[in-house]
Amino acid sequence: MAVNVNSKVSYIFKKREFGIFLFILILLAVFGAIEPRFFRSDNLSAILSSVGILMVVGAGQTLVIVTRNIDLSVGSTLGLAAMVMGMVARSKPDFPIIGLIIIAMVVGGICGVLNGLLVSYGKIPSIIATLGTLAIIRGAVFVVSNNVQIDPNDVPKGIIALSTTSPIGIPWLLIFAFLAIVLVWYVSSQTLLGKRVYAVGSNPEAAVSRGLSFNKITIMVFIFVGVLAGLGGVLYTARYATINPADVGRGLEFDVISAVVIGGTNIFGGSGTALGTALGCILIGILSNGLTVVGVSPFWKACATGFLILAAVAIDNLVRKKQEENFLLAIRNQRVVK
Amino acid sequence: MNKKHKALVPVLGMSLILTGVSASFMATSATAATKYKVTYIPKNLGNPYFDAIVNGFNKAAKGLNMTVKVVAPAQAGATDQIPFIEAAIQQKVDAIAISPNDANALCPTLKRAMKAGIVVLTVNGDTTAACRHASITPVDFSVLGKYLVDQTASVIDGKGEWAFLSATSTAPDQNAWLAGAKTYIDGGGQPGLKLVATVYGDDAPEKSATEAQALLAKYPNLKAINAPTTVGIAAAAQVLSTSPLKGKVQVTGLGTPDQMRQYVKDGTVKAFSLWDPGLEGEIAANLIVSIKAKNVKPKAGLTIAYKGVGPGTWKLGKDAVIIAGPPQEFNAKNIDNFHF
Amino acid sequence: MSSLIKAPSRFKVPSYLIGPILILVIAMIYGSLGSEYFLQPSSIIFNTGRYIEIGLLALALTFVIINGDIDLSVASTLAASAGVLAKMWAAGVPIFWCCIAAIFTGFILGLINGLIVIKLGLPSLVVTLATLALYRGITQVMLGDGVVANYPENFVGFDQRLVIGGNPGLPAPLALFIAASLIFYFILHRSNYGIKNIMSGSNPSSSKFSGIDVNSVRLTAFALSGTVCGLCAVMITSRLGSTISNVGLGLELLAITVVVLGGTDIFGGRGAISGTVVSLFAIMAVREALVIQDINGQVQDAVIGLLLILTVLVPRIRSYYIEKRNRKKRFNEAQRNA
Amino acid sequence: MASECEKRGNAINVLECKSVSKWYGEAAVLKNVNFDLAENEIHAIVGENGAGKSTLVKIISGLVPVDVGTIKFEGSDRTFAHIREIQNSGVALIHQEPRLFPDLSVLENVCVDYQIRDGKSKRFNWKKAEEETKELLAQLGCSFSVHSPVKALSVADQQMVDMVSALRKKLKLLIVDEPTASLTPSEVERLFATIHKLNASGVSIIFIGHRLEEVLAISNRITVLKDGEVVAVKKTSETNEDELIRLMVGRNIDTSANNLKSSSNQVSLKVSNLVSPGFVADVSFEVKKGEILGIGGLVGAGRSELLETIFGLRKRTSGEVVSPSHGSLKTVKQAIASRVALVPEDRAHNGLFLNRSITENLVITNLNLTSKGGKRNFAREKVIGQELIEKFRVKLSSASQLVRELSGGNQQKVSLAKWLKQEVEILLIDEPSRGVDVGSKAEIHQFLNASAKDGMAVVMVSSDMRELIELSHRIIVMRNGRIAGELSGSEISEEAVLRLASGLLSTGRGN
Repeated sequence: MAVNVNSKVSYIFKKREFGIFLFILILLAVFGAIEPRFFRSDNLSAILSSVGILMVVGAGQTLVIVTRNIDLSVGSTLGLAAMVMGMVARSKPDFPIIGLIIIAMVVGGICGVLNGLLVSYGKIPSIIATLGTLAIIRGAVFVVSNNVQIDPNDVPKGIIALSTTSPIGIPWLLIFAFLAIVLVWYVSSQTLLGKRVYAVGSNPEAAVSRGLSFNKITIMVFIFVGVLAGLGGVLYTARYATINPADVGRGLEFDVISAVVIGGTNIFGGSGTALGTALGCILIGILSNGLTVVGVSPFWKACATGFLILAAVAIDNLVRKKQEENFLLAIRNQRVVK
Repeated sequence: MNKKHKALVPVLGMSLILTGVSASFMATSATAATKYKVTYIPKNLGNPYFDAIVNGFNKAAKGLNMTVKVVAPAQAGATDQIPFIEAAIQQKVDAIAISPNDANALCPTLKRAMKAGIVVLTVNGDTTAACRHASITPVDFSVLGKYLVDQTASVIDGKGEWAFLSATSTAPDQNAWLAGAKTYIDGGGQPGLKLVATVYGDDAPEKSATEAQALLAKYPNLKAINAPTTVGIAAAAQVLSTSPLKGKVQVTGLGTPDQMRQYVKDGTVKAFSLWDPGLEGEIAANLIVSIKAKNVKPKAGLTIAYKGVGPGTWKLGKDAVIIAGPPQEFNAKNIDNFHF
Repeated sequence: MSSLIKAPSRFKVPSYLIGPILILVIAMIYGSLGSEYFLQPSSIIFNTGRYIEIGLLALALTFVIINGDIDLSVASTLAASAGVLAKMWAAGVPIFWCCIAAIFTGFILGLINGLIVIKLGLPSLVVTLATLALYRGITQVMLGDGVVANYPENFVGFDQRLVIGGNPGLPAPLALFIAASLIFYFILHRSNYGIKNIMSGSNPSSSKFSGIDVNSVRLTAFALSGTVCGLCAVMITSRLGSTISNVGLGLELLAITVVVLGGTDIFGGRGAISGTVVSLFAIMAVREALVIQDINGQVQDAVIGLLLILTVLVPRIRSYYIEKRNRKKRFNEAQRNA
Repeated sequence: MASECEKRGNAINVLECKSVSKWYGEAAVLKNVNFDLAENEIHAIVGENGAGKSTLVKIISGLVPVDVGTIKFEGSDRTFAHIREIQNSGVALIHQEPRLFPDLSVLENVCVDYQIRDGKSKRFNWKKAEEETKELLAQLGCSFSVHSPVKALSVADQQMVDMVSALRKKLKLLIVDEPTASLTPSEVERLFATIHKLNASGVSIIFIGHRLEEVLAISNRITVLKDGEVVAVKKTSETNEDELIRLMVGRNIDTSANNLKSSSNQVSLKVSNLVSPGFVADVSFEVKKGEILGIGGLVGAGRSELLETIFGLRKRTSGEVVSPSHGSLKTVKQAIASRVALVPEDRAHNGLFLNRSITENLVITNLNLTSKGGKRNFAREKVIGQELIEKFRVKLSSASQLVRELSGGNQQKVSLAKWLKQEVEILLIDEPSRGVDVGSKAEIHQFLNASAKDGMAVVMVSSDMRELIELSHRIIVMRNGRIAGELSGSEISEEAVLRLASGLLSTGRGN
């Protein structure tokens, strides 16, 4: 019996991301069939680079959502980090690239600390706290920048190069995205710390009574997503070169949360994987590029995107529910019908 | 005593924050010394293009005994400017200058402003003629469509496929230009060009870049992308500057020199255009004084003259529209002469 | 201490109203410092129209949120309803029937939200995040880059009409809002549906065990929310005299802010119409005061965000210190006795 | 440290609590409590709901901070120590609701709070942990996989996981808070065996329980709490059940059920061939007017699910539930209209609205009486609420108090009372006295008896063997979703029920 159940468990976990993966394959097939040039290498690499920023932030957001929280302020945080970094680069053109990256990540981390403190010690539901900081941090972008945007010639070449080159051929942007996903995968599946993050989301009361430092873990995941949003700010600058106080990172939270949710993370916490989020990001990237490539009218695009996201979530949910139901039923039936 | 007063601490803190915020972000407010109080409402803040218009306003205001206040919403939504118009009405300013985000939605509010004796000018974008006294457009909107087509033709030698990368599908100026371009093409203008698509980047760099990239993938013979929006042109140029198609596909359109300098120098962009947005501000400031002090009634056919401002004289067109000046093309040769 | 808690007052202000009322008062003072016209009846009248739409959305959202769900798609539902109105008007249908159709569209779209949430068992946050994009997309498909204007004179300018003439008069939107608040108050606090709504938000499982048809209560809340969106579409069209596809963009976050600031528990089960109403006027006063003081949009947003956090945080901090002081007092007492 | 302990010898106390007081808001839950625990002792704490038992052990285990007083563990002051510090010094608390993480696997649940000591490798050795966990599970006689997600386990198995989590650390003091409430007799036996084994290996134990026979069976010493105060500390050998009850309640109460065991022949409810996939398999029975039908069986046998299926809450694939006077009932709405009521086992999740007032909780099922045309009438709600409160003697400070603030017994009364304005003809009640103190329990029993006498048909699921046997006119025993057998009259005995429940037909106890 034990062996039987065991294999069923791994079956479920293996299949967890299967639904969304299948959906991506179908989309690729459809887009490719309509417009073979969709598969051109520069198009695919462009999809990946646009998805890279999403993945970096999404990796962090996954852990936040796993702990039953949500961070709506990631777009503003990304904006503030990019803006501060851009201003440093503008005033000191010789500032080392690595220093700029660290500055952006520190700024992001500070925003994360703020969110984390409000949610943990302040006991404010994260959706409210980060709805507030979404606006506050955006206000901060305006204040620090004095409403002046960073132009492409203010951005160091070294930063731009992050989106195009690296020692191993793949752009740094993608390497960062890959590392972020792998880091979250490693932490969540291999380390005790990761298990604690999931435990806090799975049953907060039990976590407290088992002596897990609830507040510390909450603050930690918010700092983590903040730092990654800061890194996202660097990548944003690398990719788009212009940092406009009003535009930078605006609305990113919707895309990130969509990606995480499409990737199968339970919005009520406790479960979710980095791989799922990565697939969710890729799905969003493919949709926004592919729909234009296959010639869907710009007016139909938003409609199609909304519908396909809904479809992806619904199908994934149905498949997963069925699997879980069957699994639980199998376990019960082992007892009931003997 | 302290029990009851402790509850007041947060209140006090809140009001302190409020006043602190207001103290540090209040725009230059009217003082008793000036004669004319003007509120200028750009589309939104942080846009270098509108900063240039503000600069023009301030430049002219110095000699006109005028204070110009600049306030704007966070986003360029259709109705987001309304509260600021209302506030200006309440403050009983002498004039409102506005770069409208919507051709119709602001009309009722602007009409009320006119009723209250406030001079209403639209700058860089227009509403229905009945809702303002006069409109100052940077260039002749009716010919800008043609201009954009011709500009595209000039960077790709008059032949090949091209696409528009517009801002939002609801922006009135963009739609006017697009319509003008279509009329020109339908009328046989630039027969060597083929407009294959019009896409919208929603004035967001991410979306604009994604759309630009998708155009490159879909149209292998694409020769040019024309983005008549500062956000769009920069995003498209950035995509191409890091793409193998750099130099093979041209980016042109409307952008500020500061933003585009990089791409002109690295060869991504041959040429693009804009005008002097500051001129619009200067004309607007002068016109307000004319209307207020000299009781000038703006109408078609009227000629106005301001010394030291751009070309110096303007003739008002249909619906009291003033066209500030011709577009200016920027290219590798002249770009370093411009800084805005 | 106890005298502070058990104040012998006949009329006690509910705790959730204290924050919004304080904000309202401070904003009034602050605004009137900025302009002598701020508190003039005429300026109040002209300003209410814009906020009433947010207020109505917030009232409907109060139902959905108390019920334990959320509807992020309200602004998009509004847009799609306005789109239907515009399209029918452009096709020559009499304006009255256009309005009816718009309200009906809202009802249907709300119903669709509810049905997806209930039938597929997906979290409402996820579903309405998708329909947020979907409904906006439908609007874009309907309206494209076009504008529908030229509505009849007697339809346009509803917000400027007075129900009771004179100075100060009662502007039509305000009258409508007062009527709507009373109706919503009655439904939520005085009707069987209202208590079922609150209870199923408080504990859906217990509600099922108590014979409440939780799903139909939820469905009703969504449909109600949609219907109100349709009504708001009519109002906004009348106020602006034109329709484009981005109408009402971003209103959902404002409406949610109003609801949360009014003390409604974001997780459901607690909340009051009075809170939403006072909070609407508080936010209106803050916005207007900031505008009259010439403060720009981003900073306005940041101030609202800050107030949102403070309204939740300050009572928490206060009760923490009261608790701490009590503990100290008891400890001292015990020491003395020992 | 160790030598110091040895010096003091056996007489020293592992744990000493001195004049511990605790307030929740304005209410004092513990007043000047002194409590000590000798080395290697099994010390039981008993008391009514709300007497402060759980609060006391929460303070000892560091879950809630103490307001006044000192706590010493192994001679060192732990009064304000952090929960982790206390747990690391070898204290573990096991609740009646297993404190587990449903999304994580058994292994992850066991290891999640494991501390990696400084100086050693930072990497957690999952292989080793798996071996250890498997071994501990085997010792407790558990057969499930360590990789199975906890949400797939039964309550009893989950409790074992909770136990293993505690055992993985070096245990010195184990606190078990009402561990047997949701366990069946054989599972209780397994648990007690484990406790004895631990005790034998030198672990001191604090045991909280409502079932006094269990308390008397397992403990060395008993502390009785009443209204937050210690009223007595007794050696187990020198006391008995009656004395304990008197101490707990402060008065003599009659705990015998006084069952007249009379019922009419009129059928109130007929269940035939009911099937709910995975839970209930082909169940048929009848219950008569004025009859109390007990349903026995192990937890997980499908008893609660059977009640829920009858009430229309669960999907059924076949079968029928018929009330002769009201016809066939399929939905909850029909069930309520046919004067059926269900009082669920898990009142916090299924029975009550903890964050709403007592009146609202009582009124929600009686809207048909209080409102007119969908419009609520607050005056009538108040009257009906007050009536029910008085009828059940619910102890409260005000009817607008939140139900959350009531003790378990009073909560159960509210959960039951909310139905009784509906002229209930058929009462389905699931574990009527789970987590309920002796006083409230007796009141509930008296109510059930009186109602049956007045003609109500009662279907009662209970794991409390004494309650089941004393109250029921007839007992059906479920096993694996089916009816394993029916007992009535003189056939009813603890042994018979157990035999049917565990599937041992006639051979007596074995295994």
